[in-house]
Parts: sequence; C-alpha cells; structure tokens
Amino acid sequence: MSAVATPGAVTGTKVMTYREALRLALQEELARDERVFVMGEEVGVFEGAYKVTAGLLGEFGADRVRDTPISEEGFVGAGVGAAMLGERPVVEIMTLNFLLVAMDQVINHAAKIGAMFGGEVRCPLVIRTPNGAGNQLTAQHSQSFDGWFAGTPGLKVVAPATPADAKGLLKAAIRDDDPVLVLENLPIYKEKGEVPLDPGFVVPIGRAAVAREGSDVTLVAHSFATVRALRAAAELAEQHGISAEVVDLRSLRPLDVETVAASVAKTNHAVCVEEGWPSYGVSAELAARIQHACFDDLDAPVERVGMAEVPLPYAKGLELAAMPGEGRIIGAVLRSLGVAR
Amino acid sequence: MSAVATPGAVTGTKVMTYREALRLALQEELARDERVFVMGEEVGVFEGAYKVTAGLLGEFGADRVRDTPISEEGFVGAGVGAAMLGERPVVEIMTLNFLLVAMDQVINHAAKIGAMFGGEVRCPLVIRTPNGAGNQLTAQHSQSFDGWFAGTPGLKVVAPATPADAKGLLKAAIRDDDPVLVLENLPIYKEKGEVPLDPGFVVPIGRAAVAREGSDVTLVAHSFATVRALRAAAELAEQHGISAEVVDLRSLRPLDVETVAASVAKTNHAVCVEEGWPSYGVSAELAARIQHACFDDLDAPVERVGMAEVPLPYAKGLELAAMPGEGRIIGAVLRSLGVAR
Amino acid sequence: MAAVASPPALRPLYEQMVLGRVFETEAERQYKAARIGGYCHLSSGQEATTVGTMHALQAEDLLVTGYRSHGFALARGVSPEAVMAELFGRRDGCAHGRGGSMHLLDVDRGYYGGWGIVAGQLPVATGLALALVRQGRPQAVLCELGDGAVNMGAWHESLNLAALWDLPVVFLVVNNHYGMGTSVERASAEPELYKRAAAYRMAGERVDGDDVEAVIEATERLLTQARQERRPAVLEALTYRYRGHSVADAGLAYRTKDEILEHQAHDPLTRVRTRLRGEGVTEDELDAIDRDADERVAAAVRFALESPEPDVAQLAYGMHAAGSQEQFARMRPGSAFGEAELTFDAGLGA
Amino acid sequence: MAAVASPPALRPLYEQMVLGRVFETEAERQYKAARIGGYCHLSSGQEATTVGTMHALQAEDLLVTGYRSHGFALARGVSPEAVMAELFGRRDGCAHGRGGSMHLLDVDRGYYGGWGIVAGQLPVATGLALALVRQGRPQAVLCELGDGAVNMGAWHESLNLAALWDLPVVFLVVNNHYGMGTSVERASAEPELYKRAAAYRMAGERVDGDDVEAVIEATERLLTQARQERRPAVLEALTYRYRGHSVADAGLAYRTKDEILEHQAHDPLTRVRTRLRGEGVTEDELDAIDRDADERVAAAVRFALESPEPDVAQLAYGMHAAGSQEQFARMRPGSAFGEAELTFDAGLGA
Ligand SMILES: Cc1ncc(C[n+]2csc(CCOP(=O)(O)OP(=O)(O)O)c2C)c(N)n1
Ligand SMILES: Cc1ncc(C[n+]2csc(CCOP(=O)(O)OP(=O)(O)O)c2C)c(N)n1
Ligand SMILES: [Mg+2]
Ligand SMILES: [Mg+2]
Repeated sequence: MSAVATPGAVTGTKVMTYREALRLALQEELARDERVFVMGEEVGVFEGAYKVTAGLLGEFGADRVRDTPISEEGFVGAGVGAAMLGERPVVEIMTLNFLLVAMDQVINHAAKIGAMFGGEVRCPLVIRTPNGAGNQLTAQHSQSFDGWFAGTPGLKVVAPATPADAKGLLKAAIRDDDPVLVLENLPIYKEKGEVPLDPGFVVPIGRAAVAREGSDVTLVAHSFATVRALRAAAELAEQHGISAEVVDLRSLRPLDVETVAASVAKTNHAVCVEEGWPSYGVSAELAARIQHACFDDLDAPVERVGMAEVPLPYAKGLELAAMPGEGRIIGAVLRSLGVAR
Repeated sequence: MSAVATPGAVTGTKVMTYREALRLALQEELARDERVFVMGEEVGVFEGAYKVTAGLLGEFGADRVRDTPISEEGFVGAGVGAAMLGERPVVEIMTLNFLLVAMDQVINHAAKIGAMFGGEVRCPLVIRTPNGAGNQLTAQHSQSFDGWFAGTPGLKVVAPATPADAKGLLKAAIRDDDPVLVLENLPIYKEKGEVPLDPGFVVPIGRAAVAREGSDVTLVAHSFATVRALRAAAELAEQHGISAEVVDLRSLRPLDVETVAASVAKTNHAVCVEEGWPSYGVSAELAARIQHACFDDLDAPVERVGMAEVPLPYAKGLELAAMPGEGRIIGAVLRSLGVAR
Repeated sequence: MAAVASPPALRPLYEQMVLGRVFETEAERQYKAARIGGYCHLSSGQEATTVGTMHALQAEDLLVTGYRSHGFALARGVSPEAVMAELFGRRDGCAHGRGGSMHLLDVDRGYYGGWGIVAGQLPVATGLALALVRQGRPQAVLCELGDGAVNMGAWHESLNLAALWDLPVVFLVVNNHYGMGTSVERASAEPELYKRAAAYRMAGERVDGDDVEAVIEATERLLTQARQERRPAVLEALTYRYRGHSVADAGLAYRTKDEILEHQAHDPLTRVRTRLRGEGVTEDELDAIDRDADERVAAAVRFALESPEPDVAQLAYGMHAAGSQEQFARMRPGSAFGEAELTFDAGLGA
Repeated sequence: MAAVASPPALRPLYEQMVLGRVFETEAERQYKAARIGGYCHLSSGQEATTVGTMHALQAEDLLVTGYRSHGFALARGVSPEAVMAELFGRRDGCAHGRGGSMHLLDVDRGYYGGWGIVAGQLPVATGLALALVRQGRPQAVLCELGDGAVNMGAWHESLNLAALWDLPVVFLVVNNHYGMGTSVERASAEPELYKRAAAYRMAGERVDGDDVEAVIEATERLLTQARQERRPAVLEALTYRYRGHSVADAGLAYRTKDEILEHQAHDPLTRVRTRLRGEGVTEDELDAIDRDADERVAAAVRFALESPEPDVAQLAYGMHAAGSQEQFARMRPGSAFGEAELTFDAGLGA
C-alpha cells in the first residue's frame, strides 16, 4: 500500500470538504470491489445522519448500502462475521458515543480473531464513526474514546485531519486485511481541502505527517485537534513570533513515534493536543513516548491540552470553556517555552 | 472519610486472604446499611464464581444478595437506577472482560448523572470486578481496561493491592456518594495479609501509599502489579544492591500524583508497572504526569513495563512470555539506572 | 388524579395538549433564532400520548423518558419556565443548563430524566422499579421509549429482568412510525411491537395514541396492575410525529407530505376540541385556552431570557458529591490541563 | 450426508457419541494432570445434541459455537489429535495453541469458532449468514448457544436482524438446564426458550436433545428451510450436563446428586446402544466401538504430547495480516516494553 499513483491513473486534485472526500472514497471502493458494502443506521434512505453516504444508495442499491435497525451490537457483529467470510464491510456508527453498546464486538471479537485463532482466519472490517464535541450535544453525545481503541492490540486506528487524508486513509482501511477503526469528527466534516482524484490514491497506515514546519516547539495532534493546532501555530507566528511545527499523527495505532521524535529532537519542546479528556488519553501516550525517545532533547516538560475533565455540559458558554481551544494551546506553548503572556 | 478507628471500635487485625477481606467488607456493609445490596451472576446460590460472596446469601437472603441472569447491561443499569433512588447497589461483574457489554451503562449513564442533571440526583453505585491474566484464560478473558474507566470524568476508580486496602477501599466505595469501580484481580485473590477488624476502618479514596521505602528508583504500580513490583524490589535489593521504593497507587481516579512525584523527586528514577497493555494504558498517564511534575528531578526517562501487546495466547509458555514478570521489571530498573545486567 | 372508574375531565387535558403543541412550536422558533442549540426533538402530534400517560401517572409514581421529552416534562407538571430555561442553557433550567433538551428532569416530581442513548433508559427504569420494591413503596415506574428502541439489546435485558423479578414498571413504546428515517417495518421483524412482551410472559397491548381517553384508560389499568400486583407491562401507543426527527431534519426524505397531512387530518388536539364542543364548550372558550397557552409559553421565554447563564467557574458543578474535592486534591500537581480549577461542590452561585 | 427422508444409520452416530464421551473423560483427566489449563467446559451427557446436529449439517454449511465445543468440533470432523493438541496448547492444535479449549476452529470444515463471551457469537453468526447471501451461496449457518445466552441483548439483536433480513441461520439453543449454577427458571422470564423466536416472527421449536434421531430430523428440517427459503429458526434442544460447569466446578452446589442420576438413567449413549442391540448388533461389536474410541483418544493424547510447544518468538503470530509489520515499524522507537520484538507474519516455525 502506498501513496504512489497507479499506472494510467486519473491525476489532478479537487477542492472538497472532508465529508465529500469520505464519500468519494466509499464510492470508489464500492465501485472497485464487489466485496465492499456499507452498513449502518440511516446510511441509505436518510442518506446518512451527517450525509457522508448521500447518493450511495441510489448508485449501488440496498444490498451494498444497507440500512440497519438501531442495534449497534448486532450489526457491528454482523460486520465481523461477514468480514471473516471475506466480505469487506464498512460499518458506520452514527457517532462514537454509540459504539459503547458494541464494545464487546469490537474489543472481544474483531480485535481477537487474528491472534486467537492462530492466524487461521482474518477480519477485514472497517468501522467509521465521528467523535468530538462542540455542538452543545451534551454529556452523552460529545465524547472521544480514541485511546481505548488505539490501546487494543489487534486493532488499527486512523484519525485523518484533512480531506485528502480522509480519502486516502479510509481507502487504505478498506483495503487492509485487519479490522480498522476510522475516527472521524463532527466539526471537521465541513473543513475543505485539495483531494487527489486518482482512485489509486491511498495513504499508508502508520505514517504521521508534518502538517506545518517550525523550529521552536512541536504541536502533536490528530483529527480535529490538528486543525486547532494549525490555527494556534498561525497565531503563534503572528502574535508571538514563535515558530511551531505541527505533527499530524494520522494513525493512532500503529503510532508513528519516529516522526514525532524527530520533530521534538529539533524543537526541544512538545505540546500534545487532543479533543478528548487528557487523563489516560492519547496525549498521555504521546507524552510518555516523547519523554522516553527525546529525554535528552527536551528543554521543558511535555505539555498536554485537551477537554476539561467533565461530562460535557449543554450551555454554550460552559461547553466553550471546556473545549481545548486555540487560547489554551497557545497558553501551553508559552508555558513550555517559559514565555510570560 | 478516614482511616481513623471509630470510637469504641473493634481493634486488632487478622491475617486473611484478599478474597476474605473483600467478603468481610461486604458482610460489614450489608450489616451496617439496609440500602446496601449485592447483585450479579452467581453471587448467591453458586457463592460467587470466585467465591468472594460465599456465605452472604445464607446470612442476608436473596433480596440482599441477588442472583441475576447473564445480562450485564441490564443489571448494571438496574444498579444505576436503584442507586439514583438512594439504594447502595454493589454489582459484581464476574470478570472485567464482561463489563464490555455494559460499557454504555457505566460510561454514558452512571458517570454522567451527577453533572448532566445539574447536581439534582446522584448515583452511589459500586461495581466490583477482577481484571488480569495468568491462568491461560486466553484472549477474551485476560484483559485489564483500567485506564478506560480512570479516564472517565464522573467515575472514581480504586484498585487495591493488599487485603487491608481491599477491605478499606471497598468499604469506602460503598459509602461514597458517587459511582466507584473497584478493580480486583484474579491472581491476587489468594494473597494474604493483616486486615483491621474494626468495622469503622475505611481507606480514603485518592491516596496512594508507599508500600516499600527505597532511595535508588521508584516503582509505581497498582493492584497485582504492586505485588510484582514488591517482589522485584526484594530481588533488586538482594541480587543487585539496588534500593527500590514502591508506590502503590490504590486509586486511579483520583490519581495521587503528589505521592508519586514526591518519591521520584527523591529517587530521580521511575519505572511504571501495570498488568495491562502499556500503550495508551495506565503507565502512559503515569509517565506523562511524572515527566511533567519531576522534569528537573529525573536522571533517566520514565520506563514502562506491562503486558506484551498481543491478545493473550492460551499456551502456557506464550502467556508467561507476555506477562509483565519480575524479570522484565528488573530489566527496566537496570535500564533506568544505566546498569548493565 | 382520576380514579380508574370516572371518566377524566376533557378540558384540563385539552389545556395540557395545547400547551405542549404551542411550546414545541415556540421551541422550534427559538432554535432557529439560535437561542437553543444541540439536538432538539419535538413531539408535535404526539400530545394525546404524552398528556394521557402523564394524567394516569400518580404523584408518587416515577417517570423516565428518552430525549423527546418536552411534552412529558410539561404534562408531568414541570413549569414551562424551567423547561424553556433549560433549552436556553440557563441557570434556572430544570438541570441548571447542564442537560439541555435531551436531559430534562425533576426529581421532586419523580421524573428521573431525560436520556439520550436509545434504550439506555430501560435498564435505569428497571433499577428504579427494583428500588421501589426494596423500599416497600407501592408506586410504579413509567418508562418511555420509541419504536426504534425495541431492537436494542437493552430492551430485551430490561424486560426479562422486570418480568423475572416482578417489578412495577410499564414500558411505554411511543410508536410514531419512524426511528429517524427508518419505518417500523424496516427495523423490527415483529412490527406489532407490543407482541414482543410475550417473550417475557408479560402483558402487552396497543392503544390509539391519538385518543387521549383511550391512552388514559390503558395506562391507568396497566399502572394499577404494576402497583398492586407487581406486574410489568408493555403499552404501545400508535401516534405520529409531525416535524422532523429533530429540528435539523426536514422530515421528508423518508415519507411523503401526503402521509403527514393524512395524519394531521385526525389531529389529536382537534379530536378533543370537537369532543369539548359536543359537551357545549364554546369556540370562544376554546380559543381562550389557546391564547392562554400562548401567553404561558411567551412568559416562559421571557423568564428563560432573564435567567443568568451558568457561571463558567461552575463548569464541574454536580459531577461529584460534596466531599470529593478533598479526594481529588492530590491529582492536581503535574496536571497540565486546568483540572486544578474544577470545583464540584461549590454552590451554583447567586 | 443423509437426505431428509431416509433414516440415518445409527452405528456411525453411536461411534461419534462414544468418541465425544471418551474424549471429555480424558480431557478432564489431563486437566487434573495439569496438561490442560484455563477454562475447560465438558459436554458429557449432551452427545445426542452435538452429534445429531453435526450429522444434519452439510459439508458446505457453516458452524459457530460457544466455548463448550469439544464435542461439536469432533462431530464436525476435526481430528481428536488437532483438538487435544489445542487443549495442550501445542503447535499442531487447530488454533496452533493460541485458542485453547474455548476457541477451537477449523475453517476448512466451515467451523468459525469457538467463542467465549456468552452470546457474543450470535452477531458473528448472523454476519456469516449475511455473507453467504451476498455471495449467493446456498448454505446455512448453525449457531450454537446455551440456555443462559438467551437473556443477553446480543440474542435479541441477532435474531431481529436474521429475521428482518431473511438470513439462513439456525440458532441452536443447547438447554442443559443451567447457566453455571442458575437454572433456566431463575434466569429466563420465558423458560420455554424456543417460544422467544415468535418475537421475531421466526419459527421456533423444541426437541428432545437426548434423542439423536429426533435431533437430526429437526435440525435437517430447519436447515433445509434456512437454505431453500432463507428462513432463520430457533431450535431448542433439551439435554443435560453431567459434569460441572467447567472442570473447576464440582457441579453440586446448585443441583442434587439424585437429579444428575435421574438424567443419567436415560443416558443418550445407552439409548442408542439399546436401539442397536434391537437392530441385532452384538454387545461385543458395541464394546469394540467403545474400545476403538478409547484407542483414538489415547492416540490423540500421544500426538498432543509430541507436538511442539509454540515458539515464544511467535508470540504475536496471526495478530495482524502480512504486510502489517511495515505499518508498525515506526511505533518502535521509544517503546519501552519489548513491542519491538513482536512479529506478526513470520511462519509458525518448523
Ligand atoms: C444507541 C444509539 N444509537 C443511535 C442513536 C442515534 N439516534 C438518536 S434518536 C434515534 C432514533 C430513535 O427512534 P425512536 O426510538 O423511534 O424514537 P423517536 O425519535 O421516534 O421518538 C437514533 C438512531 C442513539 N442516540 N443511541
Ligand atoms: C457476557 C458474559 N458474561 C459472563 C460470562 C461468564 N460465563 C461463562 S459461561 C457462563 C454460563 C453460560 O451458561 P449457558 O449459556 O447455559 O451455557 P452452558 O455453559 O450451560 O453450556 C457464564 C456466566 C461470559 N463468558 N460472558
Ligand atoms: Mg419513533
Ligand atoms: Mg446451560
């Protein structure tokens, strides 16, 4: 699997939203491989709760784009079983919060199959679902459990931050022979960017990207936190003359520690940003890896920025106060660099 | 809540197993408070899959010691509802692996109640369950998801390592007005120790303990990993003349960072040990906290020791190779101290 | 509360139903004016079921609902002020602005929320019923859920426990024909949902959820059985949702305008209005009721606008019980993400 | 495979049943000799159900079971050597020593495991049936579960999906009266478990699980419906577990010795033996069958003992597909816990 275009491939790019890039990836893979089918609540007639699958039912029919009852445990498990027989199910979970009712199928079934059965059978299942907060959806609908899955041997987890990576990583996930969780995000769906039109374009799993070059501090993030980090980096440059490098993880398992470590070795400062709660979260693993790989390079402790550690409240003002906004990222950078605000 | 004995209380201690200490705590609390009741699979007639509740059905009857069908989501949720009406349910989950089917009730319900309903209602629920591996129980039955719960705002998580703490923390959990997960462990049930007989004895939530004093390196652990750490510390003293301090976390949320940091400030070296998978695990949070709190004190990167990152295989030899045994802990200490083996 | 025998007075029921309808219309307007955010699920068209079931529920009984709950809260007696203020995310809301539209509650009225995970409220309601039994209280729990929720595992486990343990709980399935865009026939292998009660040897029946008197009769009968004989039951109320799934959904991708109009042709409010006319109530009196509802809702909006926003310093309010602050004291050093500032048990402020 | 019409020959069935019984007896002995570890669930007493259903299952059909599966694996044709070697945790086990007693499988025989979470295999089996339909294959899936599994949410969701989507799957409920120490009556509000199929408009029936011919007849009929008409079904087989829940359980805390003896009085093996005597088979011939089973199992033990232990360097074997190694290459630096040594796709070694 690589980002190299296939011979005689379509070239050029098009500016589209993250949502459209995901749709394009699904459309291309549905057209490419009979074994691929999409399954989930409201993916067909309703065209997706967040419209990612809009138009696919009309193009591919109800067998390839299958509406399900509200039964996450049942249809995630059905995806597991279908994958064991060689199908390529792409299961949509309306939001990550609802995957909690299907945890047993993901963790105790999909993730176990390869090793537990001695390599005799595989489970090429894709689960795609958005995480995140920001729309006053309140405590039960505003969560990010990214690290739980990234910490589960047997799973692969990707979390694209750009439309191009959304297309390339979803396609890579569908073509992968192992279960892959594709973490999307609600606010990121409307973000725009250049997307390669080549149907052969895939982004390899397990490779981070330097989203912005810099020399003073490294911001490490994934998914929507990368968007926040880039905004903070721009402001740091303008307002504070600080040059921040932004490493976009893209994959959480496998985690590309090499790229992160190389950046911190250069900047000597690291701030890890995530949408979720930091305690026992993704930023904990990042800080642990960075302090280990870059012990002699670090001029200051690794800082972490994430969601305030409360169930997300409804009131707009409270929710805003809880979010890992650019202001808090910049504050952490200044703390790391020992600069008074 | 404190460890101070109540006036006119029973004094003295008795040597008993961790299992017996848990049973004593349940017995005392069932006798003390009518609102307390035990519920779970096989807790009554069968006397507990691991015999923790042996004898309680006979003493307190089927209403206080309630056998359930195999329906974790149902009866964990029933515990949530009963707690909202002022009962003090103590729900046993046969092993932590099975809590996966009830995640939604724990994370999206129990943990949310206090904040989401604006403090109008509380959920004094206790869930107790053993984690861990070591008995060839294989991939679906050998897991530790400790960090998932410890990373969830709204929950409290304790993980005692000694019979005395098992009694004191389970009692503290039952008396606490918030949902508390009591993490037990399969191999630890048979461990013996002195246990205070005073029914007023409780161990405060959120306080770590220095289980062994030392000066060269700090081993940070919880639950059965603390037992391993203490064994490793003894061997380090005998075989290598290395003085290891062992900090037993006892609570994972709230996490007593102060006690950990104070120890590392003294030893300048830290090795975090856990039974679970280290990536995105408890040791990640510990390393992240330590590097932040003790940046100037550390003479070497924080090391981590945990389960090999594979679904646990059945074969004894493979399982042993995967476990965070004393040998691997000692190896990490020597690495941290820069001592060749 | 009306005894099982005597027929309920229609006028107060009509007042409740109109209030519900007017409230939802105003909520949608306020949502579009960006004073309400998040998910906002309206129950316009379902008033006979909401008002009828709440009429049958006694003061000491308990109530649990899903997220489509404005109507239930109002009919249970929560003031339009407290509900509207909650939708506005204000301090005087019934959840002090923390819960919003999906998480209304009023413990004093035995209303234990307002839950957002489909079928997640069923195990909770089962536990409330278990607590009633343990406490020797003679009441029952009414647990509302939608037609889409009957395909979740939580439904099965909860009904089995309730039946096995003889718990006083009535599961009210509000069948408004769709779970988002999925019709009952596309979701449930047994589209006559009440029949699923038989899998637990539980009583199950179906009622015209647009006939408020029929709803009251059936609910009272099943609640009485639950209270007196500790027999749980399923009551399926057939009704229809006029608006989209939530305010964000136009509600036409999966059904026709005609279908909606056909249902509106026998609107539950109109049906009661006609009955009242028959009983000699004049158009003027009925219009007065409508105007009164308009005024009550307008007053609720004024109240909500004046209620203060929650204090950001109270971000973690209610998360943990009093005394927890001390337990968390040692988690702070080394924290790099402001957790240190969180306080759980301070008051809500002036 | 016998066609639906002609009665099955009893002798090969008896041979299979005896093999299953002898294997379990030996497995218990080996467990106590510490050559087998973990959880070990025996199916002694349930042979008519295991052998009968496997007789009805065609070569191209698929099989999924729970963890009490030695008998199913053997009756499906997995060699006693491969099963015993798996219990011993050896490289020649059907899961190469990775799965143990609970996770047997044999993909070549359409046996997709061997699962340990109660009811967790039901959604998986439903998905296998969905794949059969998508691939236009005319076969069906047989999914085994226990009486305790029918109270899990996964049962409900799986049966609803299977019925809603017309999937070719037969859910075989092996009702051995207990889930660990809990009798069916204490666990299920509808103790006639097959009746729960009605909640999905699905066919459900009960069969004497100790009568191998009755089991074959019912299983063949339901599997044929599943294959030809894509109609899923529930088959409840009433049988009894002689030993404890697992080898660790004496099995007497929740039932009496008399109850066990009473069931052993009409032992499924004895019943077939008597029938064969009636057909003129001599005691000597029958004893020869028993001796032959003893020898096959003894040979399996010898084979297992000689099979090599898995190579510790292959700790992560099978976890990830070929090619994954490269994806994980950059996760290693900074890793402090030996993950670097894990290899997924190297061979199993000699
Ligand atoms: C477990 C879970 N899955 C999905 C959702 C998203 N969701 C919210 S409401 C809804 C439809 C529910 O329909 P129904 O039960 O009929 O209730 P109604 O909205 O018609 O009142 C869905 C799928 C959820 N909240 N929880
Ligand atoms: C979700 C879950 N909860 C609990 C367990 C522990 N457990 C293993 S087997 C078993 C009893 C199952 O009984 P039954 O379904 O009747 O099958 P049988 O053992 O009788 O064959 C239990 C409770 C489990 N494996 N999975
Ligand atoms: Mg509905
Ligand atoms: Mg059983």
